[in-house]
Amino acid sequence: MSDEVLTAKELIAKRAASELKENHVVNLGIGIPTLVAKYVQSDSIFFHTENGLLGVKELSDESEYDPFRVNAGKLPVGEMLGASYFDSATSFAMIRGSHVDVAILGTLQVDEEGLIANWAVPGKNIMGVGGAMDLLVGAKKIIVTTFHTNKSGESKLVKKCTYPITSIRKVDMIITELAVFERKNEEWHLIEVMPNATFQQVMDHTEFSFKVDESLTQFDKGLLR
Amino acid sequence: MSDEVLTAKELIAKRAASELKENHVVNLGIGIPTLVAKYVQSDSIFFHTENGLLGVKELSDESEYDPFRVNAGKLPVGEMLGASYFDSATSFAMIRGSHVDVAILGTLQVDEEGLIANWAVPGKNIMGVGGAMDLLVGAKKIIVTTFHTNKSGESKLVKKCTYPITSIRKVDMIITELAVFERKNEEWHLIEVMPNATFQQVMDHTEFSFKVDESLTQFDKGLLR
Amino acid sequence: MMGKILEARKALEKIQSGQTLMVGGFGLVGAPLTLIDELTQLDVYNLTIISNNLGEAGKGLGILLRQGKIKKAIGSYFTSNREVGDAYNKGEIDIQLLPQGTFAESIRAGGAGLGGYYTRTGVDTELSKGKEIREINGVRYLFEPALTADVALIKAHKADKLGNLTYYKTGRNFNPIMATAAKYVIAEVDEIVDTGALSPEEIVTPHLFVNAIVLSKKILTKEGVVTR
Amino acid sequence: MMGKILEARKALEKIQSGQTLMVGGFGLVGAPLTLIDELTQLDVYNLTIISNNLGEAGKGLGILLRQGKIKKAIGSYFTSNREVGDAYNKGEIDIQLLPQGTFAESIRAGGAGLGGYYTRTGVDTELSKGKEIREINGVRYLFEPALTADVALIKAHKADKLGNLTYYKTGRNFNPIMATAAKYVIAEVDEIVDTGALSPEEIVTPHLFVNAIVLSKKILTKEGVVTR
Repeated sequence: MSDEVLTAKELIAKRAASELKENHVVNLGIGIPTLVAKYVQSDSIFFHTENGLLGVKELSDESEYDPFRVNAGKLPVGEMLGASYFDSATSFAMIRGSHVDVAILGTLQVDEEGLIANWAVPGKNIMGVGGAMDLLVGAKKIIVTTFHTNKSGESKLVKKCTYPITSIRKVDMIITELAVFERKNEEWHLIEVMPNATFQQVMDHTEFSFKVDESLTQFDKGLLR
Repeated sequence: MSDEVLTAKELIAKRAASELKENHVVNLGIGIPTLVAKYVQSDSIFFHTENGLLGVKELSDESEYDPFRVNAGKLPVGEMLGASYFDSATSFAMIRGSHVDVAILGTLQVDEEGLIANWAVPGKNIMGVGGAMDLLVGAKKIIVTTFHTNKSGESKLVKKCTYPITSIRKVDMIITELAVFERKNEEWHLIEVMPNATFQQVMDHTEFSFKVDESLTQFDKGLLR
Repeated sequence: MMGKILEARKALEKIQSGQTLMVGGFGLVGAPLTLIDELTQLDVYNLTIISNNLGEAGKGLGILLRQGKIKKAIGSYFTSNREVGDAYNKGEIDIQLLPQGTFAESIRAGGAGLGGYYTRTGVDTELSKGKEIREINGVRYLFEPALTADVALIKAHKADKLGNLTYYKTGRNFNPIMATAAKYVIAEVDEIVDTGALSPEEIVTPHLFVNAIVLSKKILTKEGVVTR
Repeated sequence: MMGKILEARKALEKIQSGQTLMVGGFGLVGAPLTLIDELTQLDVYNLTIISNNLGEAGKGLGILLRQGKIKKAIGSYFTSNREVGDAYNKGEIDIQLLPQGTFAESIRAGGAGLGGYYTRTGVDTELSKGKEIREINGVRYLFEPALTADVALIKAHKADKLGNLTYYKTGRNFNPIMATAAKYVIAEVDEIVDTGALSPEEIVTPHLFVNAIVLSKKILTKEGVVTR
């Protein structure tokens, strides 16, 4: 890593990356989740993209670029040793059949019950859903990575989703630029305050109720770089 | 072909082979149907076996034998140029999805309505069904090849199946050592008397009612060799 | 056996107004660009298009949309072409939006001769409205019917002369399943090889699914889409 | 990453009495002979076996039947072992007979996270008794639930060290679908190659489906089954 200070997005992605374990098969959503791959060093964490590739890696240089090798966000990617290609039905069979360990997704809202809304905005035409609903029902663990608030400064961690929910399946973890929440016994637990954030900021910008974990830690400032 | 006179089984198989057209994909059942391949010269008729091979051919010699290449009857087979292998779900997707043009099947009974019973005998345990039911619903055309009578001399071409039927789908053609019947307008039509058989024999050994086709022909004796 | 190798225009002659077409591709990747280009030049209307997306504004299938040839679109991500929403608002086209996994699975089901299936995806969301929900072993599932088409336009990498196909990288996507689910399947390919040149184990789409083979003229390269 | 390569006995430690096992193979072809052999030596009972057939009398899974370890068998062709019928008549085992296409499709559905599906196969036959029939677009279909298992024993040709698999000729059969439908999947293989030795396009079963790799000791050859 360079000496440059991470942006908020990068910080979130880096924290999410630290959740991944050896042999995990991981699907990354569009946006902040896509950045997670950058912070994974292990060659035994395997990235799956629903358009039909297991073993996605970051492009190491321009020469590796192949227009026929993209991720779900249609961005060019590389392939690691041991990668494989398959059709979309097989790819979603992997997802729905619970063969993907972790999905890291962005969201518009996440609520007290653990539901997320990340595919549609009320009042607008619903013109796209992509793989979000399938990932929600199928992945063993769902980590939501998002800014804590939207562009208007409103909390995205709401009492109850006002946007259409993506699934009735509850998510397991939320990572924002301010905090990390984990879902335990049907409740949100604040387990970490992110570096450069304060507990007060988390309180001020979180709409849903949560418990504060006994082991609450301020994340190591080293994460910033 | 040799100068040897064909057995009844071979005669039936040879007549069935003459129904196959260029580019047909054909699935052969166990027993007499398996012999059909022997009488097909074209390299653009493609044999499908439900255990996962398109492009079955007769073994040309012992050196071609591979214990990992068998047909649905578990007999060793060869593969033609352009053959492909696939799993059982894909293979039956081909069958149910109507991608197989012709299935040639043996039977215990075939009745006036066009239904066949070829998988179970009443009073005995039903312990096997294999792919018969799938072929019946899926193949575009079903040709039944069978002896006209069973070992007790009873007609297998019955008024109504007394054995459990294989499917509610009606078959299209029956080829026996005595005759060829074609199904038209929901009725059986006798279209050919086989060489060395007589019309009277067909009448005597057929239990179901049938029409006699105006163009009824005695098949060329040349077929016998 | 050269019978399946055709010019694009000839292969597309099968297509008639009112038909349902499947078109492969995830964005430009794995899309049959030559066939789509030719399709926009045909006088056919009232088409139902089954495709993950409808190109971009005025590009690919987006041209067909502008031409008013599309009656209905079934897919999972039309957001890539803002004109789809506009056409929908004007009542010009009907839209059926499916989760991408459901979209893929329904096509596979159609090709496999199934009537429909039960998936957990979408249960109790906006996309399950009006659909049957059934509990199986204590879990709620949504009924989804199979999808089939009259014609499929797909993109493969290599074809042999019989029509056996292989694919290249993420260009595979919806193409192999669409190849199974239409009455007439036209495969656009980068290269046509002799029968026997593809190993029997590497063939992804066996030839019984393929009716016509067309050599690609418009191809996706590092420099974008080029005509060769 | 040598973690998945295990001795047969070690890999089979996961299996417990009362579990449901899938076992690949069409007769001897594509059957995991080494794993089956080892399975007959385990002290596990009340197993439900999902396999196209139950070997032959006193051979393969037929040994397990004689040992009284099988509570229930789900498959399509038990006729190859006459002792299956005998055991059923004595009330020793329960049998669920499915058309072979339904058997395969139910396993695929299980692996794909579906609850069940509708097929035309078997409608209004002895095998549809007690099953739901539903009309979809004027055609009668039978509901069939998905099948899943605790452990799958499969046979592949080559595995790389991550567990990516390829198959050999008609030895493929039920193996790739069973690999998707069990919580723990043990693949017996002829050869283990370095990761990267299999092309990304030729891999049939991606490694995420495979938990353990075992090198074959009992193999099917021209001379029959031999121990190497």
